[in-house]
Amino acid sequence: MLTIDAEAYRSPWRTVHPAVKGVLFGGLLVCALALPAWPGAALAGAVALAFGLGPARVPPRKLLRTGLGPLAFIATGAAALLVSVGGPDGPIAWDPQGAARAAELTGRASAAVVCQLLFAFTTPLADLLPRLSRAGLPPALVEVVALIYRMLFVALDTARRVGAAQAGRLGYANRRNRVRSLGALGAALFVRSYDRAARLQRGLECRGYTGALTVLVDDIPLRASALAAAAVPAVLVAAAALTLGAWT
Amino acid sequence: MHIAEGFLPPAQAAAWTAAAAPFVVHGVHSLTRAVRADPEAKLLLGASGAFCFVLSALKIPSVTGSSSHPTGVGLGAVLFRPPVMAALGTVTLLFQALLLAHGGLTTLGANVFSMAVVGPWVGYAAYRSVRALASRLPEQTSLGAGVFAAAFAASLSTYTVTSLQLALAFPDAAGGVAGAFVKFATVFSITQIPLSVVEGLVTVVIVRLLSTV
Amino acid sequence: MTPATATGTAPVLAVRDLEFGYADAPPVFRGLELEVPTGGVLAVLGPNGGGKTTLLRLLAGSLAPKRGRVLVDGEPVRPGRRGAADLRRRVQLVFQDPDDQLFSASVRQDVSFGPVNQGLDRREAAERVDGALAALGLEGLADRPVHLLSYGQRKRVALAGALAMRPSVLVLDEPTAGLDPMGVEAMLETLDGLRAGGATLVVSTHDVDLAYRWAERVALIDHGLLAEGAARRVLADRDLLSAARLRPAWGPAVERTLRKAGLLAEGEEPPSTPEELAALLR
Amino acid sequence: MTPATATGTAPVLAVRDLEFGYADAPPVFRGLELEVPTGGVLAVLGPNGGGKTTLLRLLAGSLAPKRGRVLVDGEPVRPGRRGAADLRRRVQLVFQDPDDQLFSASVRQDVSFGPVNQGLDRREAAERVDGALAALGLEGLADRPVHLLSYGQRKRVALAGALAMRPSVLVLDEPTAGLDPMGVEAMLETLDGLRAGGATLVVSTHDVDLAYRWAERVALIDHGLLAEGAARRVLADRDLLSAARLRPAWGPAVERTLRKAGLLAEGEEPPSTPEELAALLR
Repeated sequence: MLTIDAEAYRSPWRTVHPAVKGVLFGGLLVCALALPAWPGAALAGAVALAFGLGPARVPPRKLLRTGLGPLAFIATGAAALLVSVGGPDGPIAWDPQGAARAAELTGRASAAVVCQLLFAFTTPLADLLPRLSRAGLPPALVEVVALIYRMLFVALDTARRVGAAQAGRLGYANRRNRVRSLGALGAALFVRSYDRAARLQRGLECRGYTGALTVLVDDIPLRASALAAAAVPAVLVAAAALTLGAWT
Repeated sequence: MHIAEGFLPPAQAAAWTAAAAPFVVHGVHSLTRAVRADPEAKLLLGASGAFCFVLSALKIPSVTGSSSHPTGVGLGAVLFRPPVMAALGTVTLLFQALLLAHGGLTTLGANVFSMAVVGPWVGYAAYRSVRALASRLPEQTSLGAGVFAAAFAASLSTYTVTSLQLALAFPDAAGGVAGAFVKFATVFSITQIPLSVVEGLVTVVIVRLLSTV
Repeated sequence: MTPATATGTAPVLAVRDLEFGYADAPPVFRGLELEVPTGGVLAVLGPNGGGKTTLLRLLAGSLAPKRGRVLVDGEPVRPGRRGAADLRRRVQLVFQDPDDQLFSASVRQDVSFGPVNQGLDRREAAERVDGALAALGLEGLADRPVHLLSYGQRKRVALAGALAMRPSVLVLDEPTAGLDPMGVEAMLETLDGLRAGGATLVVSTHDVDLAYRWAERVALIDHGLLAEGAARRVLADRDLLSAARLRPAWGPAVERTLRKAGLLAEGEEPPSTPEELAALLR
Repeated sequence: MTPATATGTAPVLAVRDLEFGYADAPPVFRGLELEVPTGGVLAVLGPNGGGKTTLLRLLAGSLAPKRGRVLVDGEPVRPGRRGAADLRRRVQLVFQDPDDQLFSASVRQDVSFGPVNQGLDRREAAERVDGALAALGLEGLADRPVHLLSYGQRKRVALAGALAMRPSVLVLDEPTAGLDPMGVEAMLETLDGLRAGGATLVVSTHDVDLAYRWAERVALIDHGLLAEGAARRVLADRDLLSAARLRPAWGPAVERTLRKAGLLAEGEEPPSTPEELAALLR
């Protein structure tokens, strides 16, 4: 199972309208990107974490584990700013401003990643996707996206089991075997995905499918006051960062 | 190689989104047209999208251990054609951002441009040209060469575009955009070039098996 | 077999002179005649590859016969798309693998597909969904994602989706396959609840013991109908079972043993499970 | 449980103080001790979700224990990749769904997957493949594409793929699930052939009747080991079965009936199938 997905369904904030969570974490994300990195991004990240680990009860270890991938990218990318190439000091030299730029970039991007992760950790896609058609996307596209979401778990399950069976017959024992096994896994997955589509077509026809996959989407009340309240943290962070910035 | 959330300045993130938009809109258009013509297409597209996502989540073995990698861009371009890949690739990248924290939402446009637009088109072009050049060779050899070229070129062009995107965002103090491009391309080449080769080989195995079924 | 017995009500579902075959293969059915009486359970038994699933799909309009007709409530289904759609609405087929029928990530949304697709308004559709979920004891799972459910739970959700269509007949392909003993019992209890509510169920299985103790009628299928009748009678006939490539059930042999040993009084019901046999001995 | 019984040979496979759990869930096993005696069939019974498949995967090196050890022929498996590869070579797991194991174009190619991965040369690999195909009566299907085979045939091919690895122990997850009665018999006959050849089989099932009549030993599993011992003894204990969320088998109840009625002579084997019961009555 996918950690973020499983946690999102368990989240105590699941019942909150996705738009409210979008405004809260999206607002803080904008703060992290648009305000001066210090103290703006730091404040935005800290406030997002306070909401995420506090009332939204996102498990900190899982948050950290899923954040490691993007953080590794950020670290590698920022490291490239430490040096300068082709300058007067030789082909590769320390960039005197590099450390400051790298630190700024790391802080900004890390805060942004935290905001994105917390939105994902509290918002199950099953609640989010059907609402996309109300946001103006073509219904056929929204239905395909929802189908992909459902079918990817079936396909992931297949991939895991086929992979385990291959490993049992030493399919991943060395690099040569691995290339062959991964290729066989990809091919099996493709064939099975198409078989899956044909079977689902047959199954849905029996349920009256003629082309549209319309379903009842539960109404989660969206109150303007809740939306406004969700914007408050971002506004406060912006105000605080700008005032602090003016003092220093 | 997914650009993480918040890594690009807002103006550049917006610019890349604008650059990717026409391709994605065109892809969505051809997708909705296909669905309208045939209700079965909806389920096939669902399965194809799921396949793309799972393929991209497979861990490709490499010298530096497993790494997140846009696996399947070239294969997808050959199997589904670039316009459809623009749409399916965008959905895949959205799910990767939300379900795996690979790539971000504000950087979605930039990642779509490299992995769902440039990668598929370059891969598809490589496939067509190699197939044309190798048309005299036996079918299996020509197919293998074409598919390897597609996967390798798609993977490599994706990585090149990403490095360029980063260079434009963070030009080098002395070397400018060109210098920064050299820096980023070097830093990520350690993982990306061997991965592209392995991905090419894996893709050849996949297509060989599929062509015998 | 007569078109409709003069004594009872018309069968809710019937096939007349049905022929069907897959491309490049000899016909699976030729001149098939079968009646599904209203109410109760008809178990369809036979070996794999003998045509059980094909028959179920023909009954539910998921395959079109090459010749012959399907009748619902005594009226023949019109040929063509309209007729097939009509048949599908009245006869709901639940596939063996729930992943063949579940397309939505949310349980409630998935179950709502049929009612919404039928054009019911929001309120009515929601009522149907709640009713189907309640009938299957799924209220607590309504907001769980389908991909985090167990196999048995997904089987129930697929059944709920069919039930929400309020069909005249529910056709279930191997509803107990892949379930563990407690899961089988729970599924049977659920289906018993539907039967008690007057539902007509057609169920395929190759578990002879299960059919013996649970179905009113059985049809033995192996490239055609070998026998049809009361479960207790047909399944006690070992020659018929062996013709259908099935193995005998415990039930009839145990009953004979008990009668021979004088352990079962005249007119007393024979035990149909090991538990009942143990209770009888106590 | 003693590490190795002084009287017999060392168990071919054993786990000691094993702990395992999936992420985000309480441990499935904690301090698990189990021995698989050399030769014969050990049936692993329990409800779905109780850990049967998990245990099988731990035994076959497909999952790594959090704590504790797996021993093959009395020697502990080294931790890490090398140890796991070693364990996999000696203990082969056959999955419930054959499609999880079959991914090549032809039967022969698929069965050769393991031997080729082991680095055997062409001739030796071909020998292994032919041997495995012959042992399962699949010679005639060697060049057929896998996806054109029936479910039962695919199950056999998956078994052949494991057999071609020449393991010390074959671990089979639900080898009879999804098969019809004749298919079950054919599979049991095949496995009996392997058993007669000295193979050690570990088989999961939730068919208590099957385990009662076919396995020498059983282990009842439900989030830990509930009982382990001779099949006839453990499966006659209805309290144990109910603790493992299983239902009683016909066998023991029938045996009691026969003894009570005096229809079974002292020392005579009780019938283990309905056919045997019917023959006894004649």
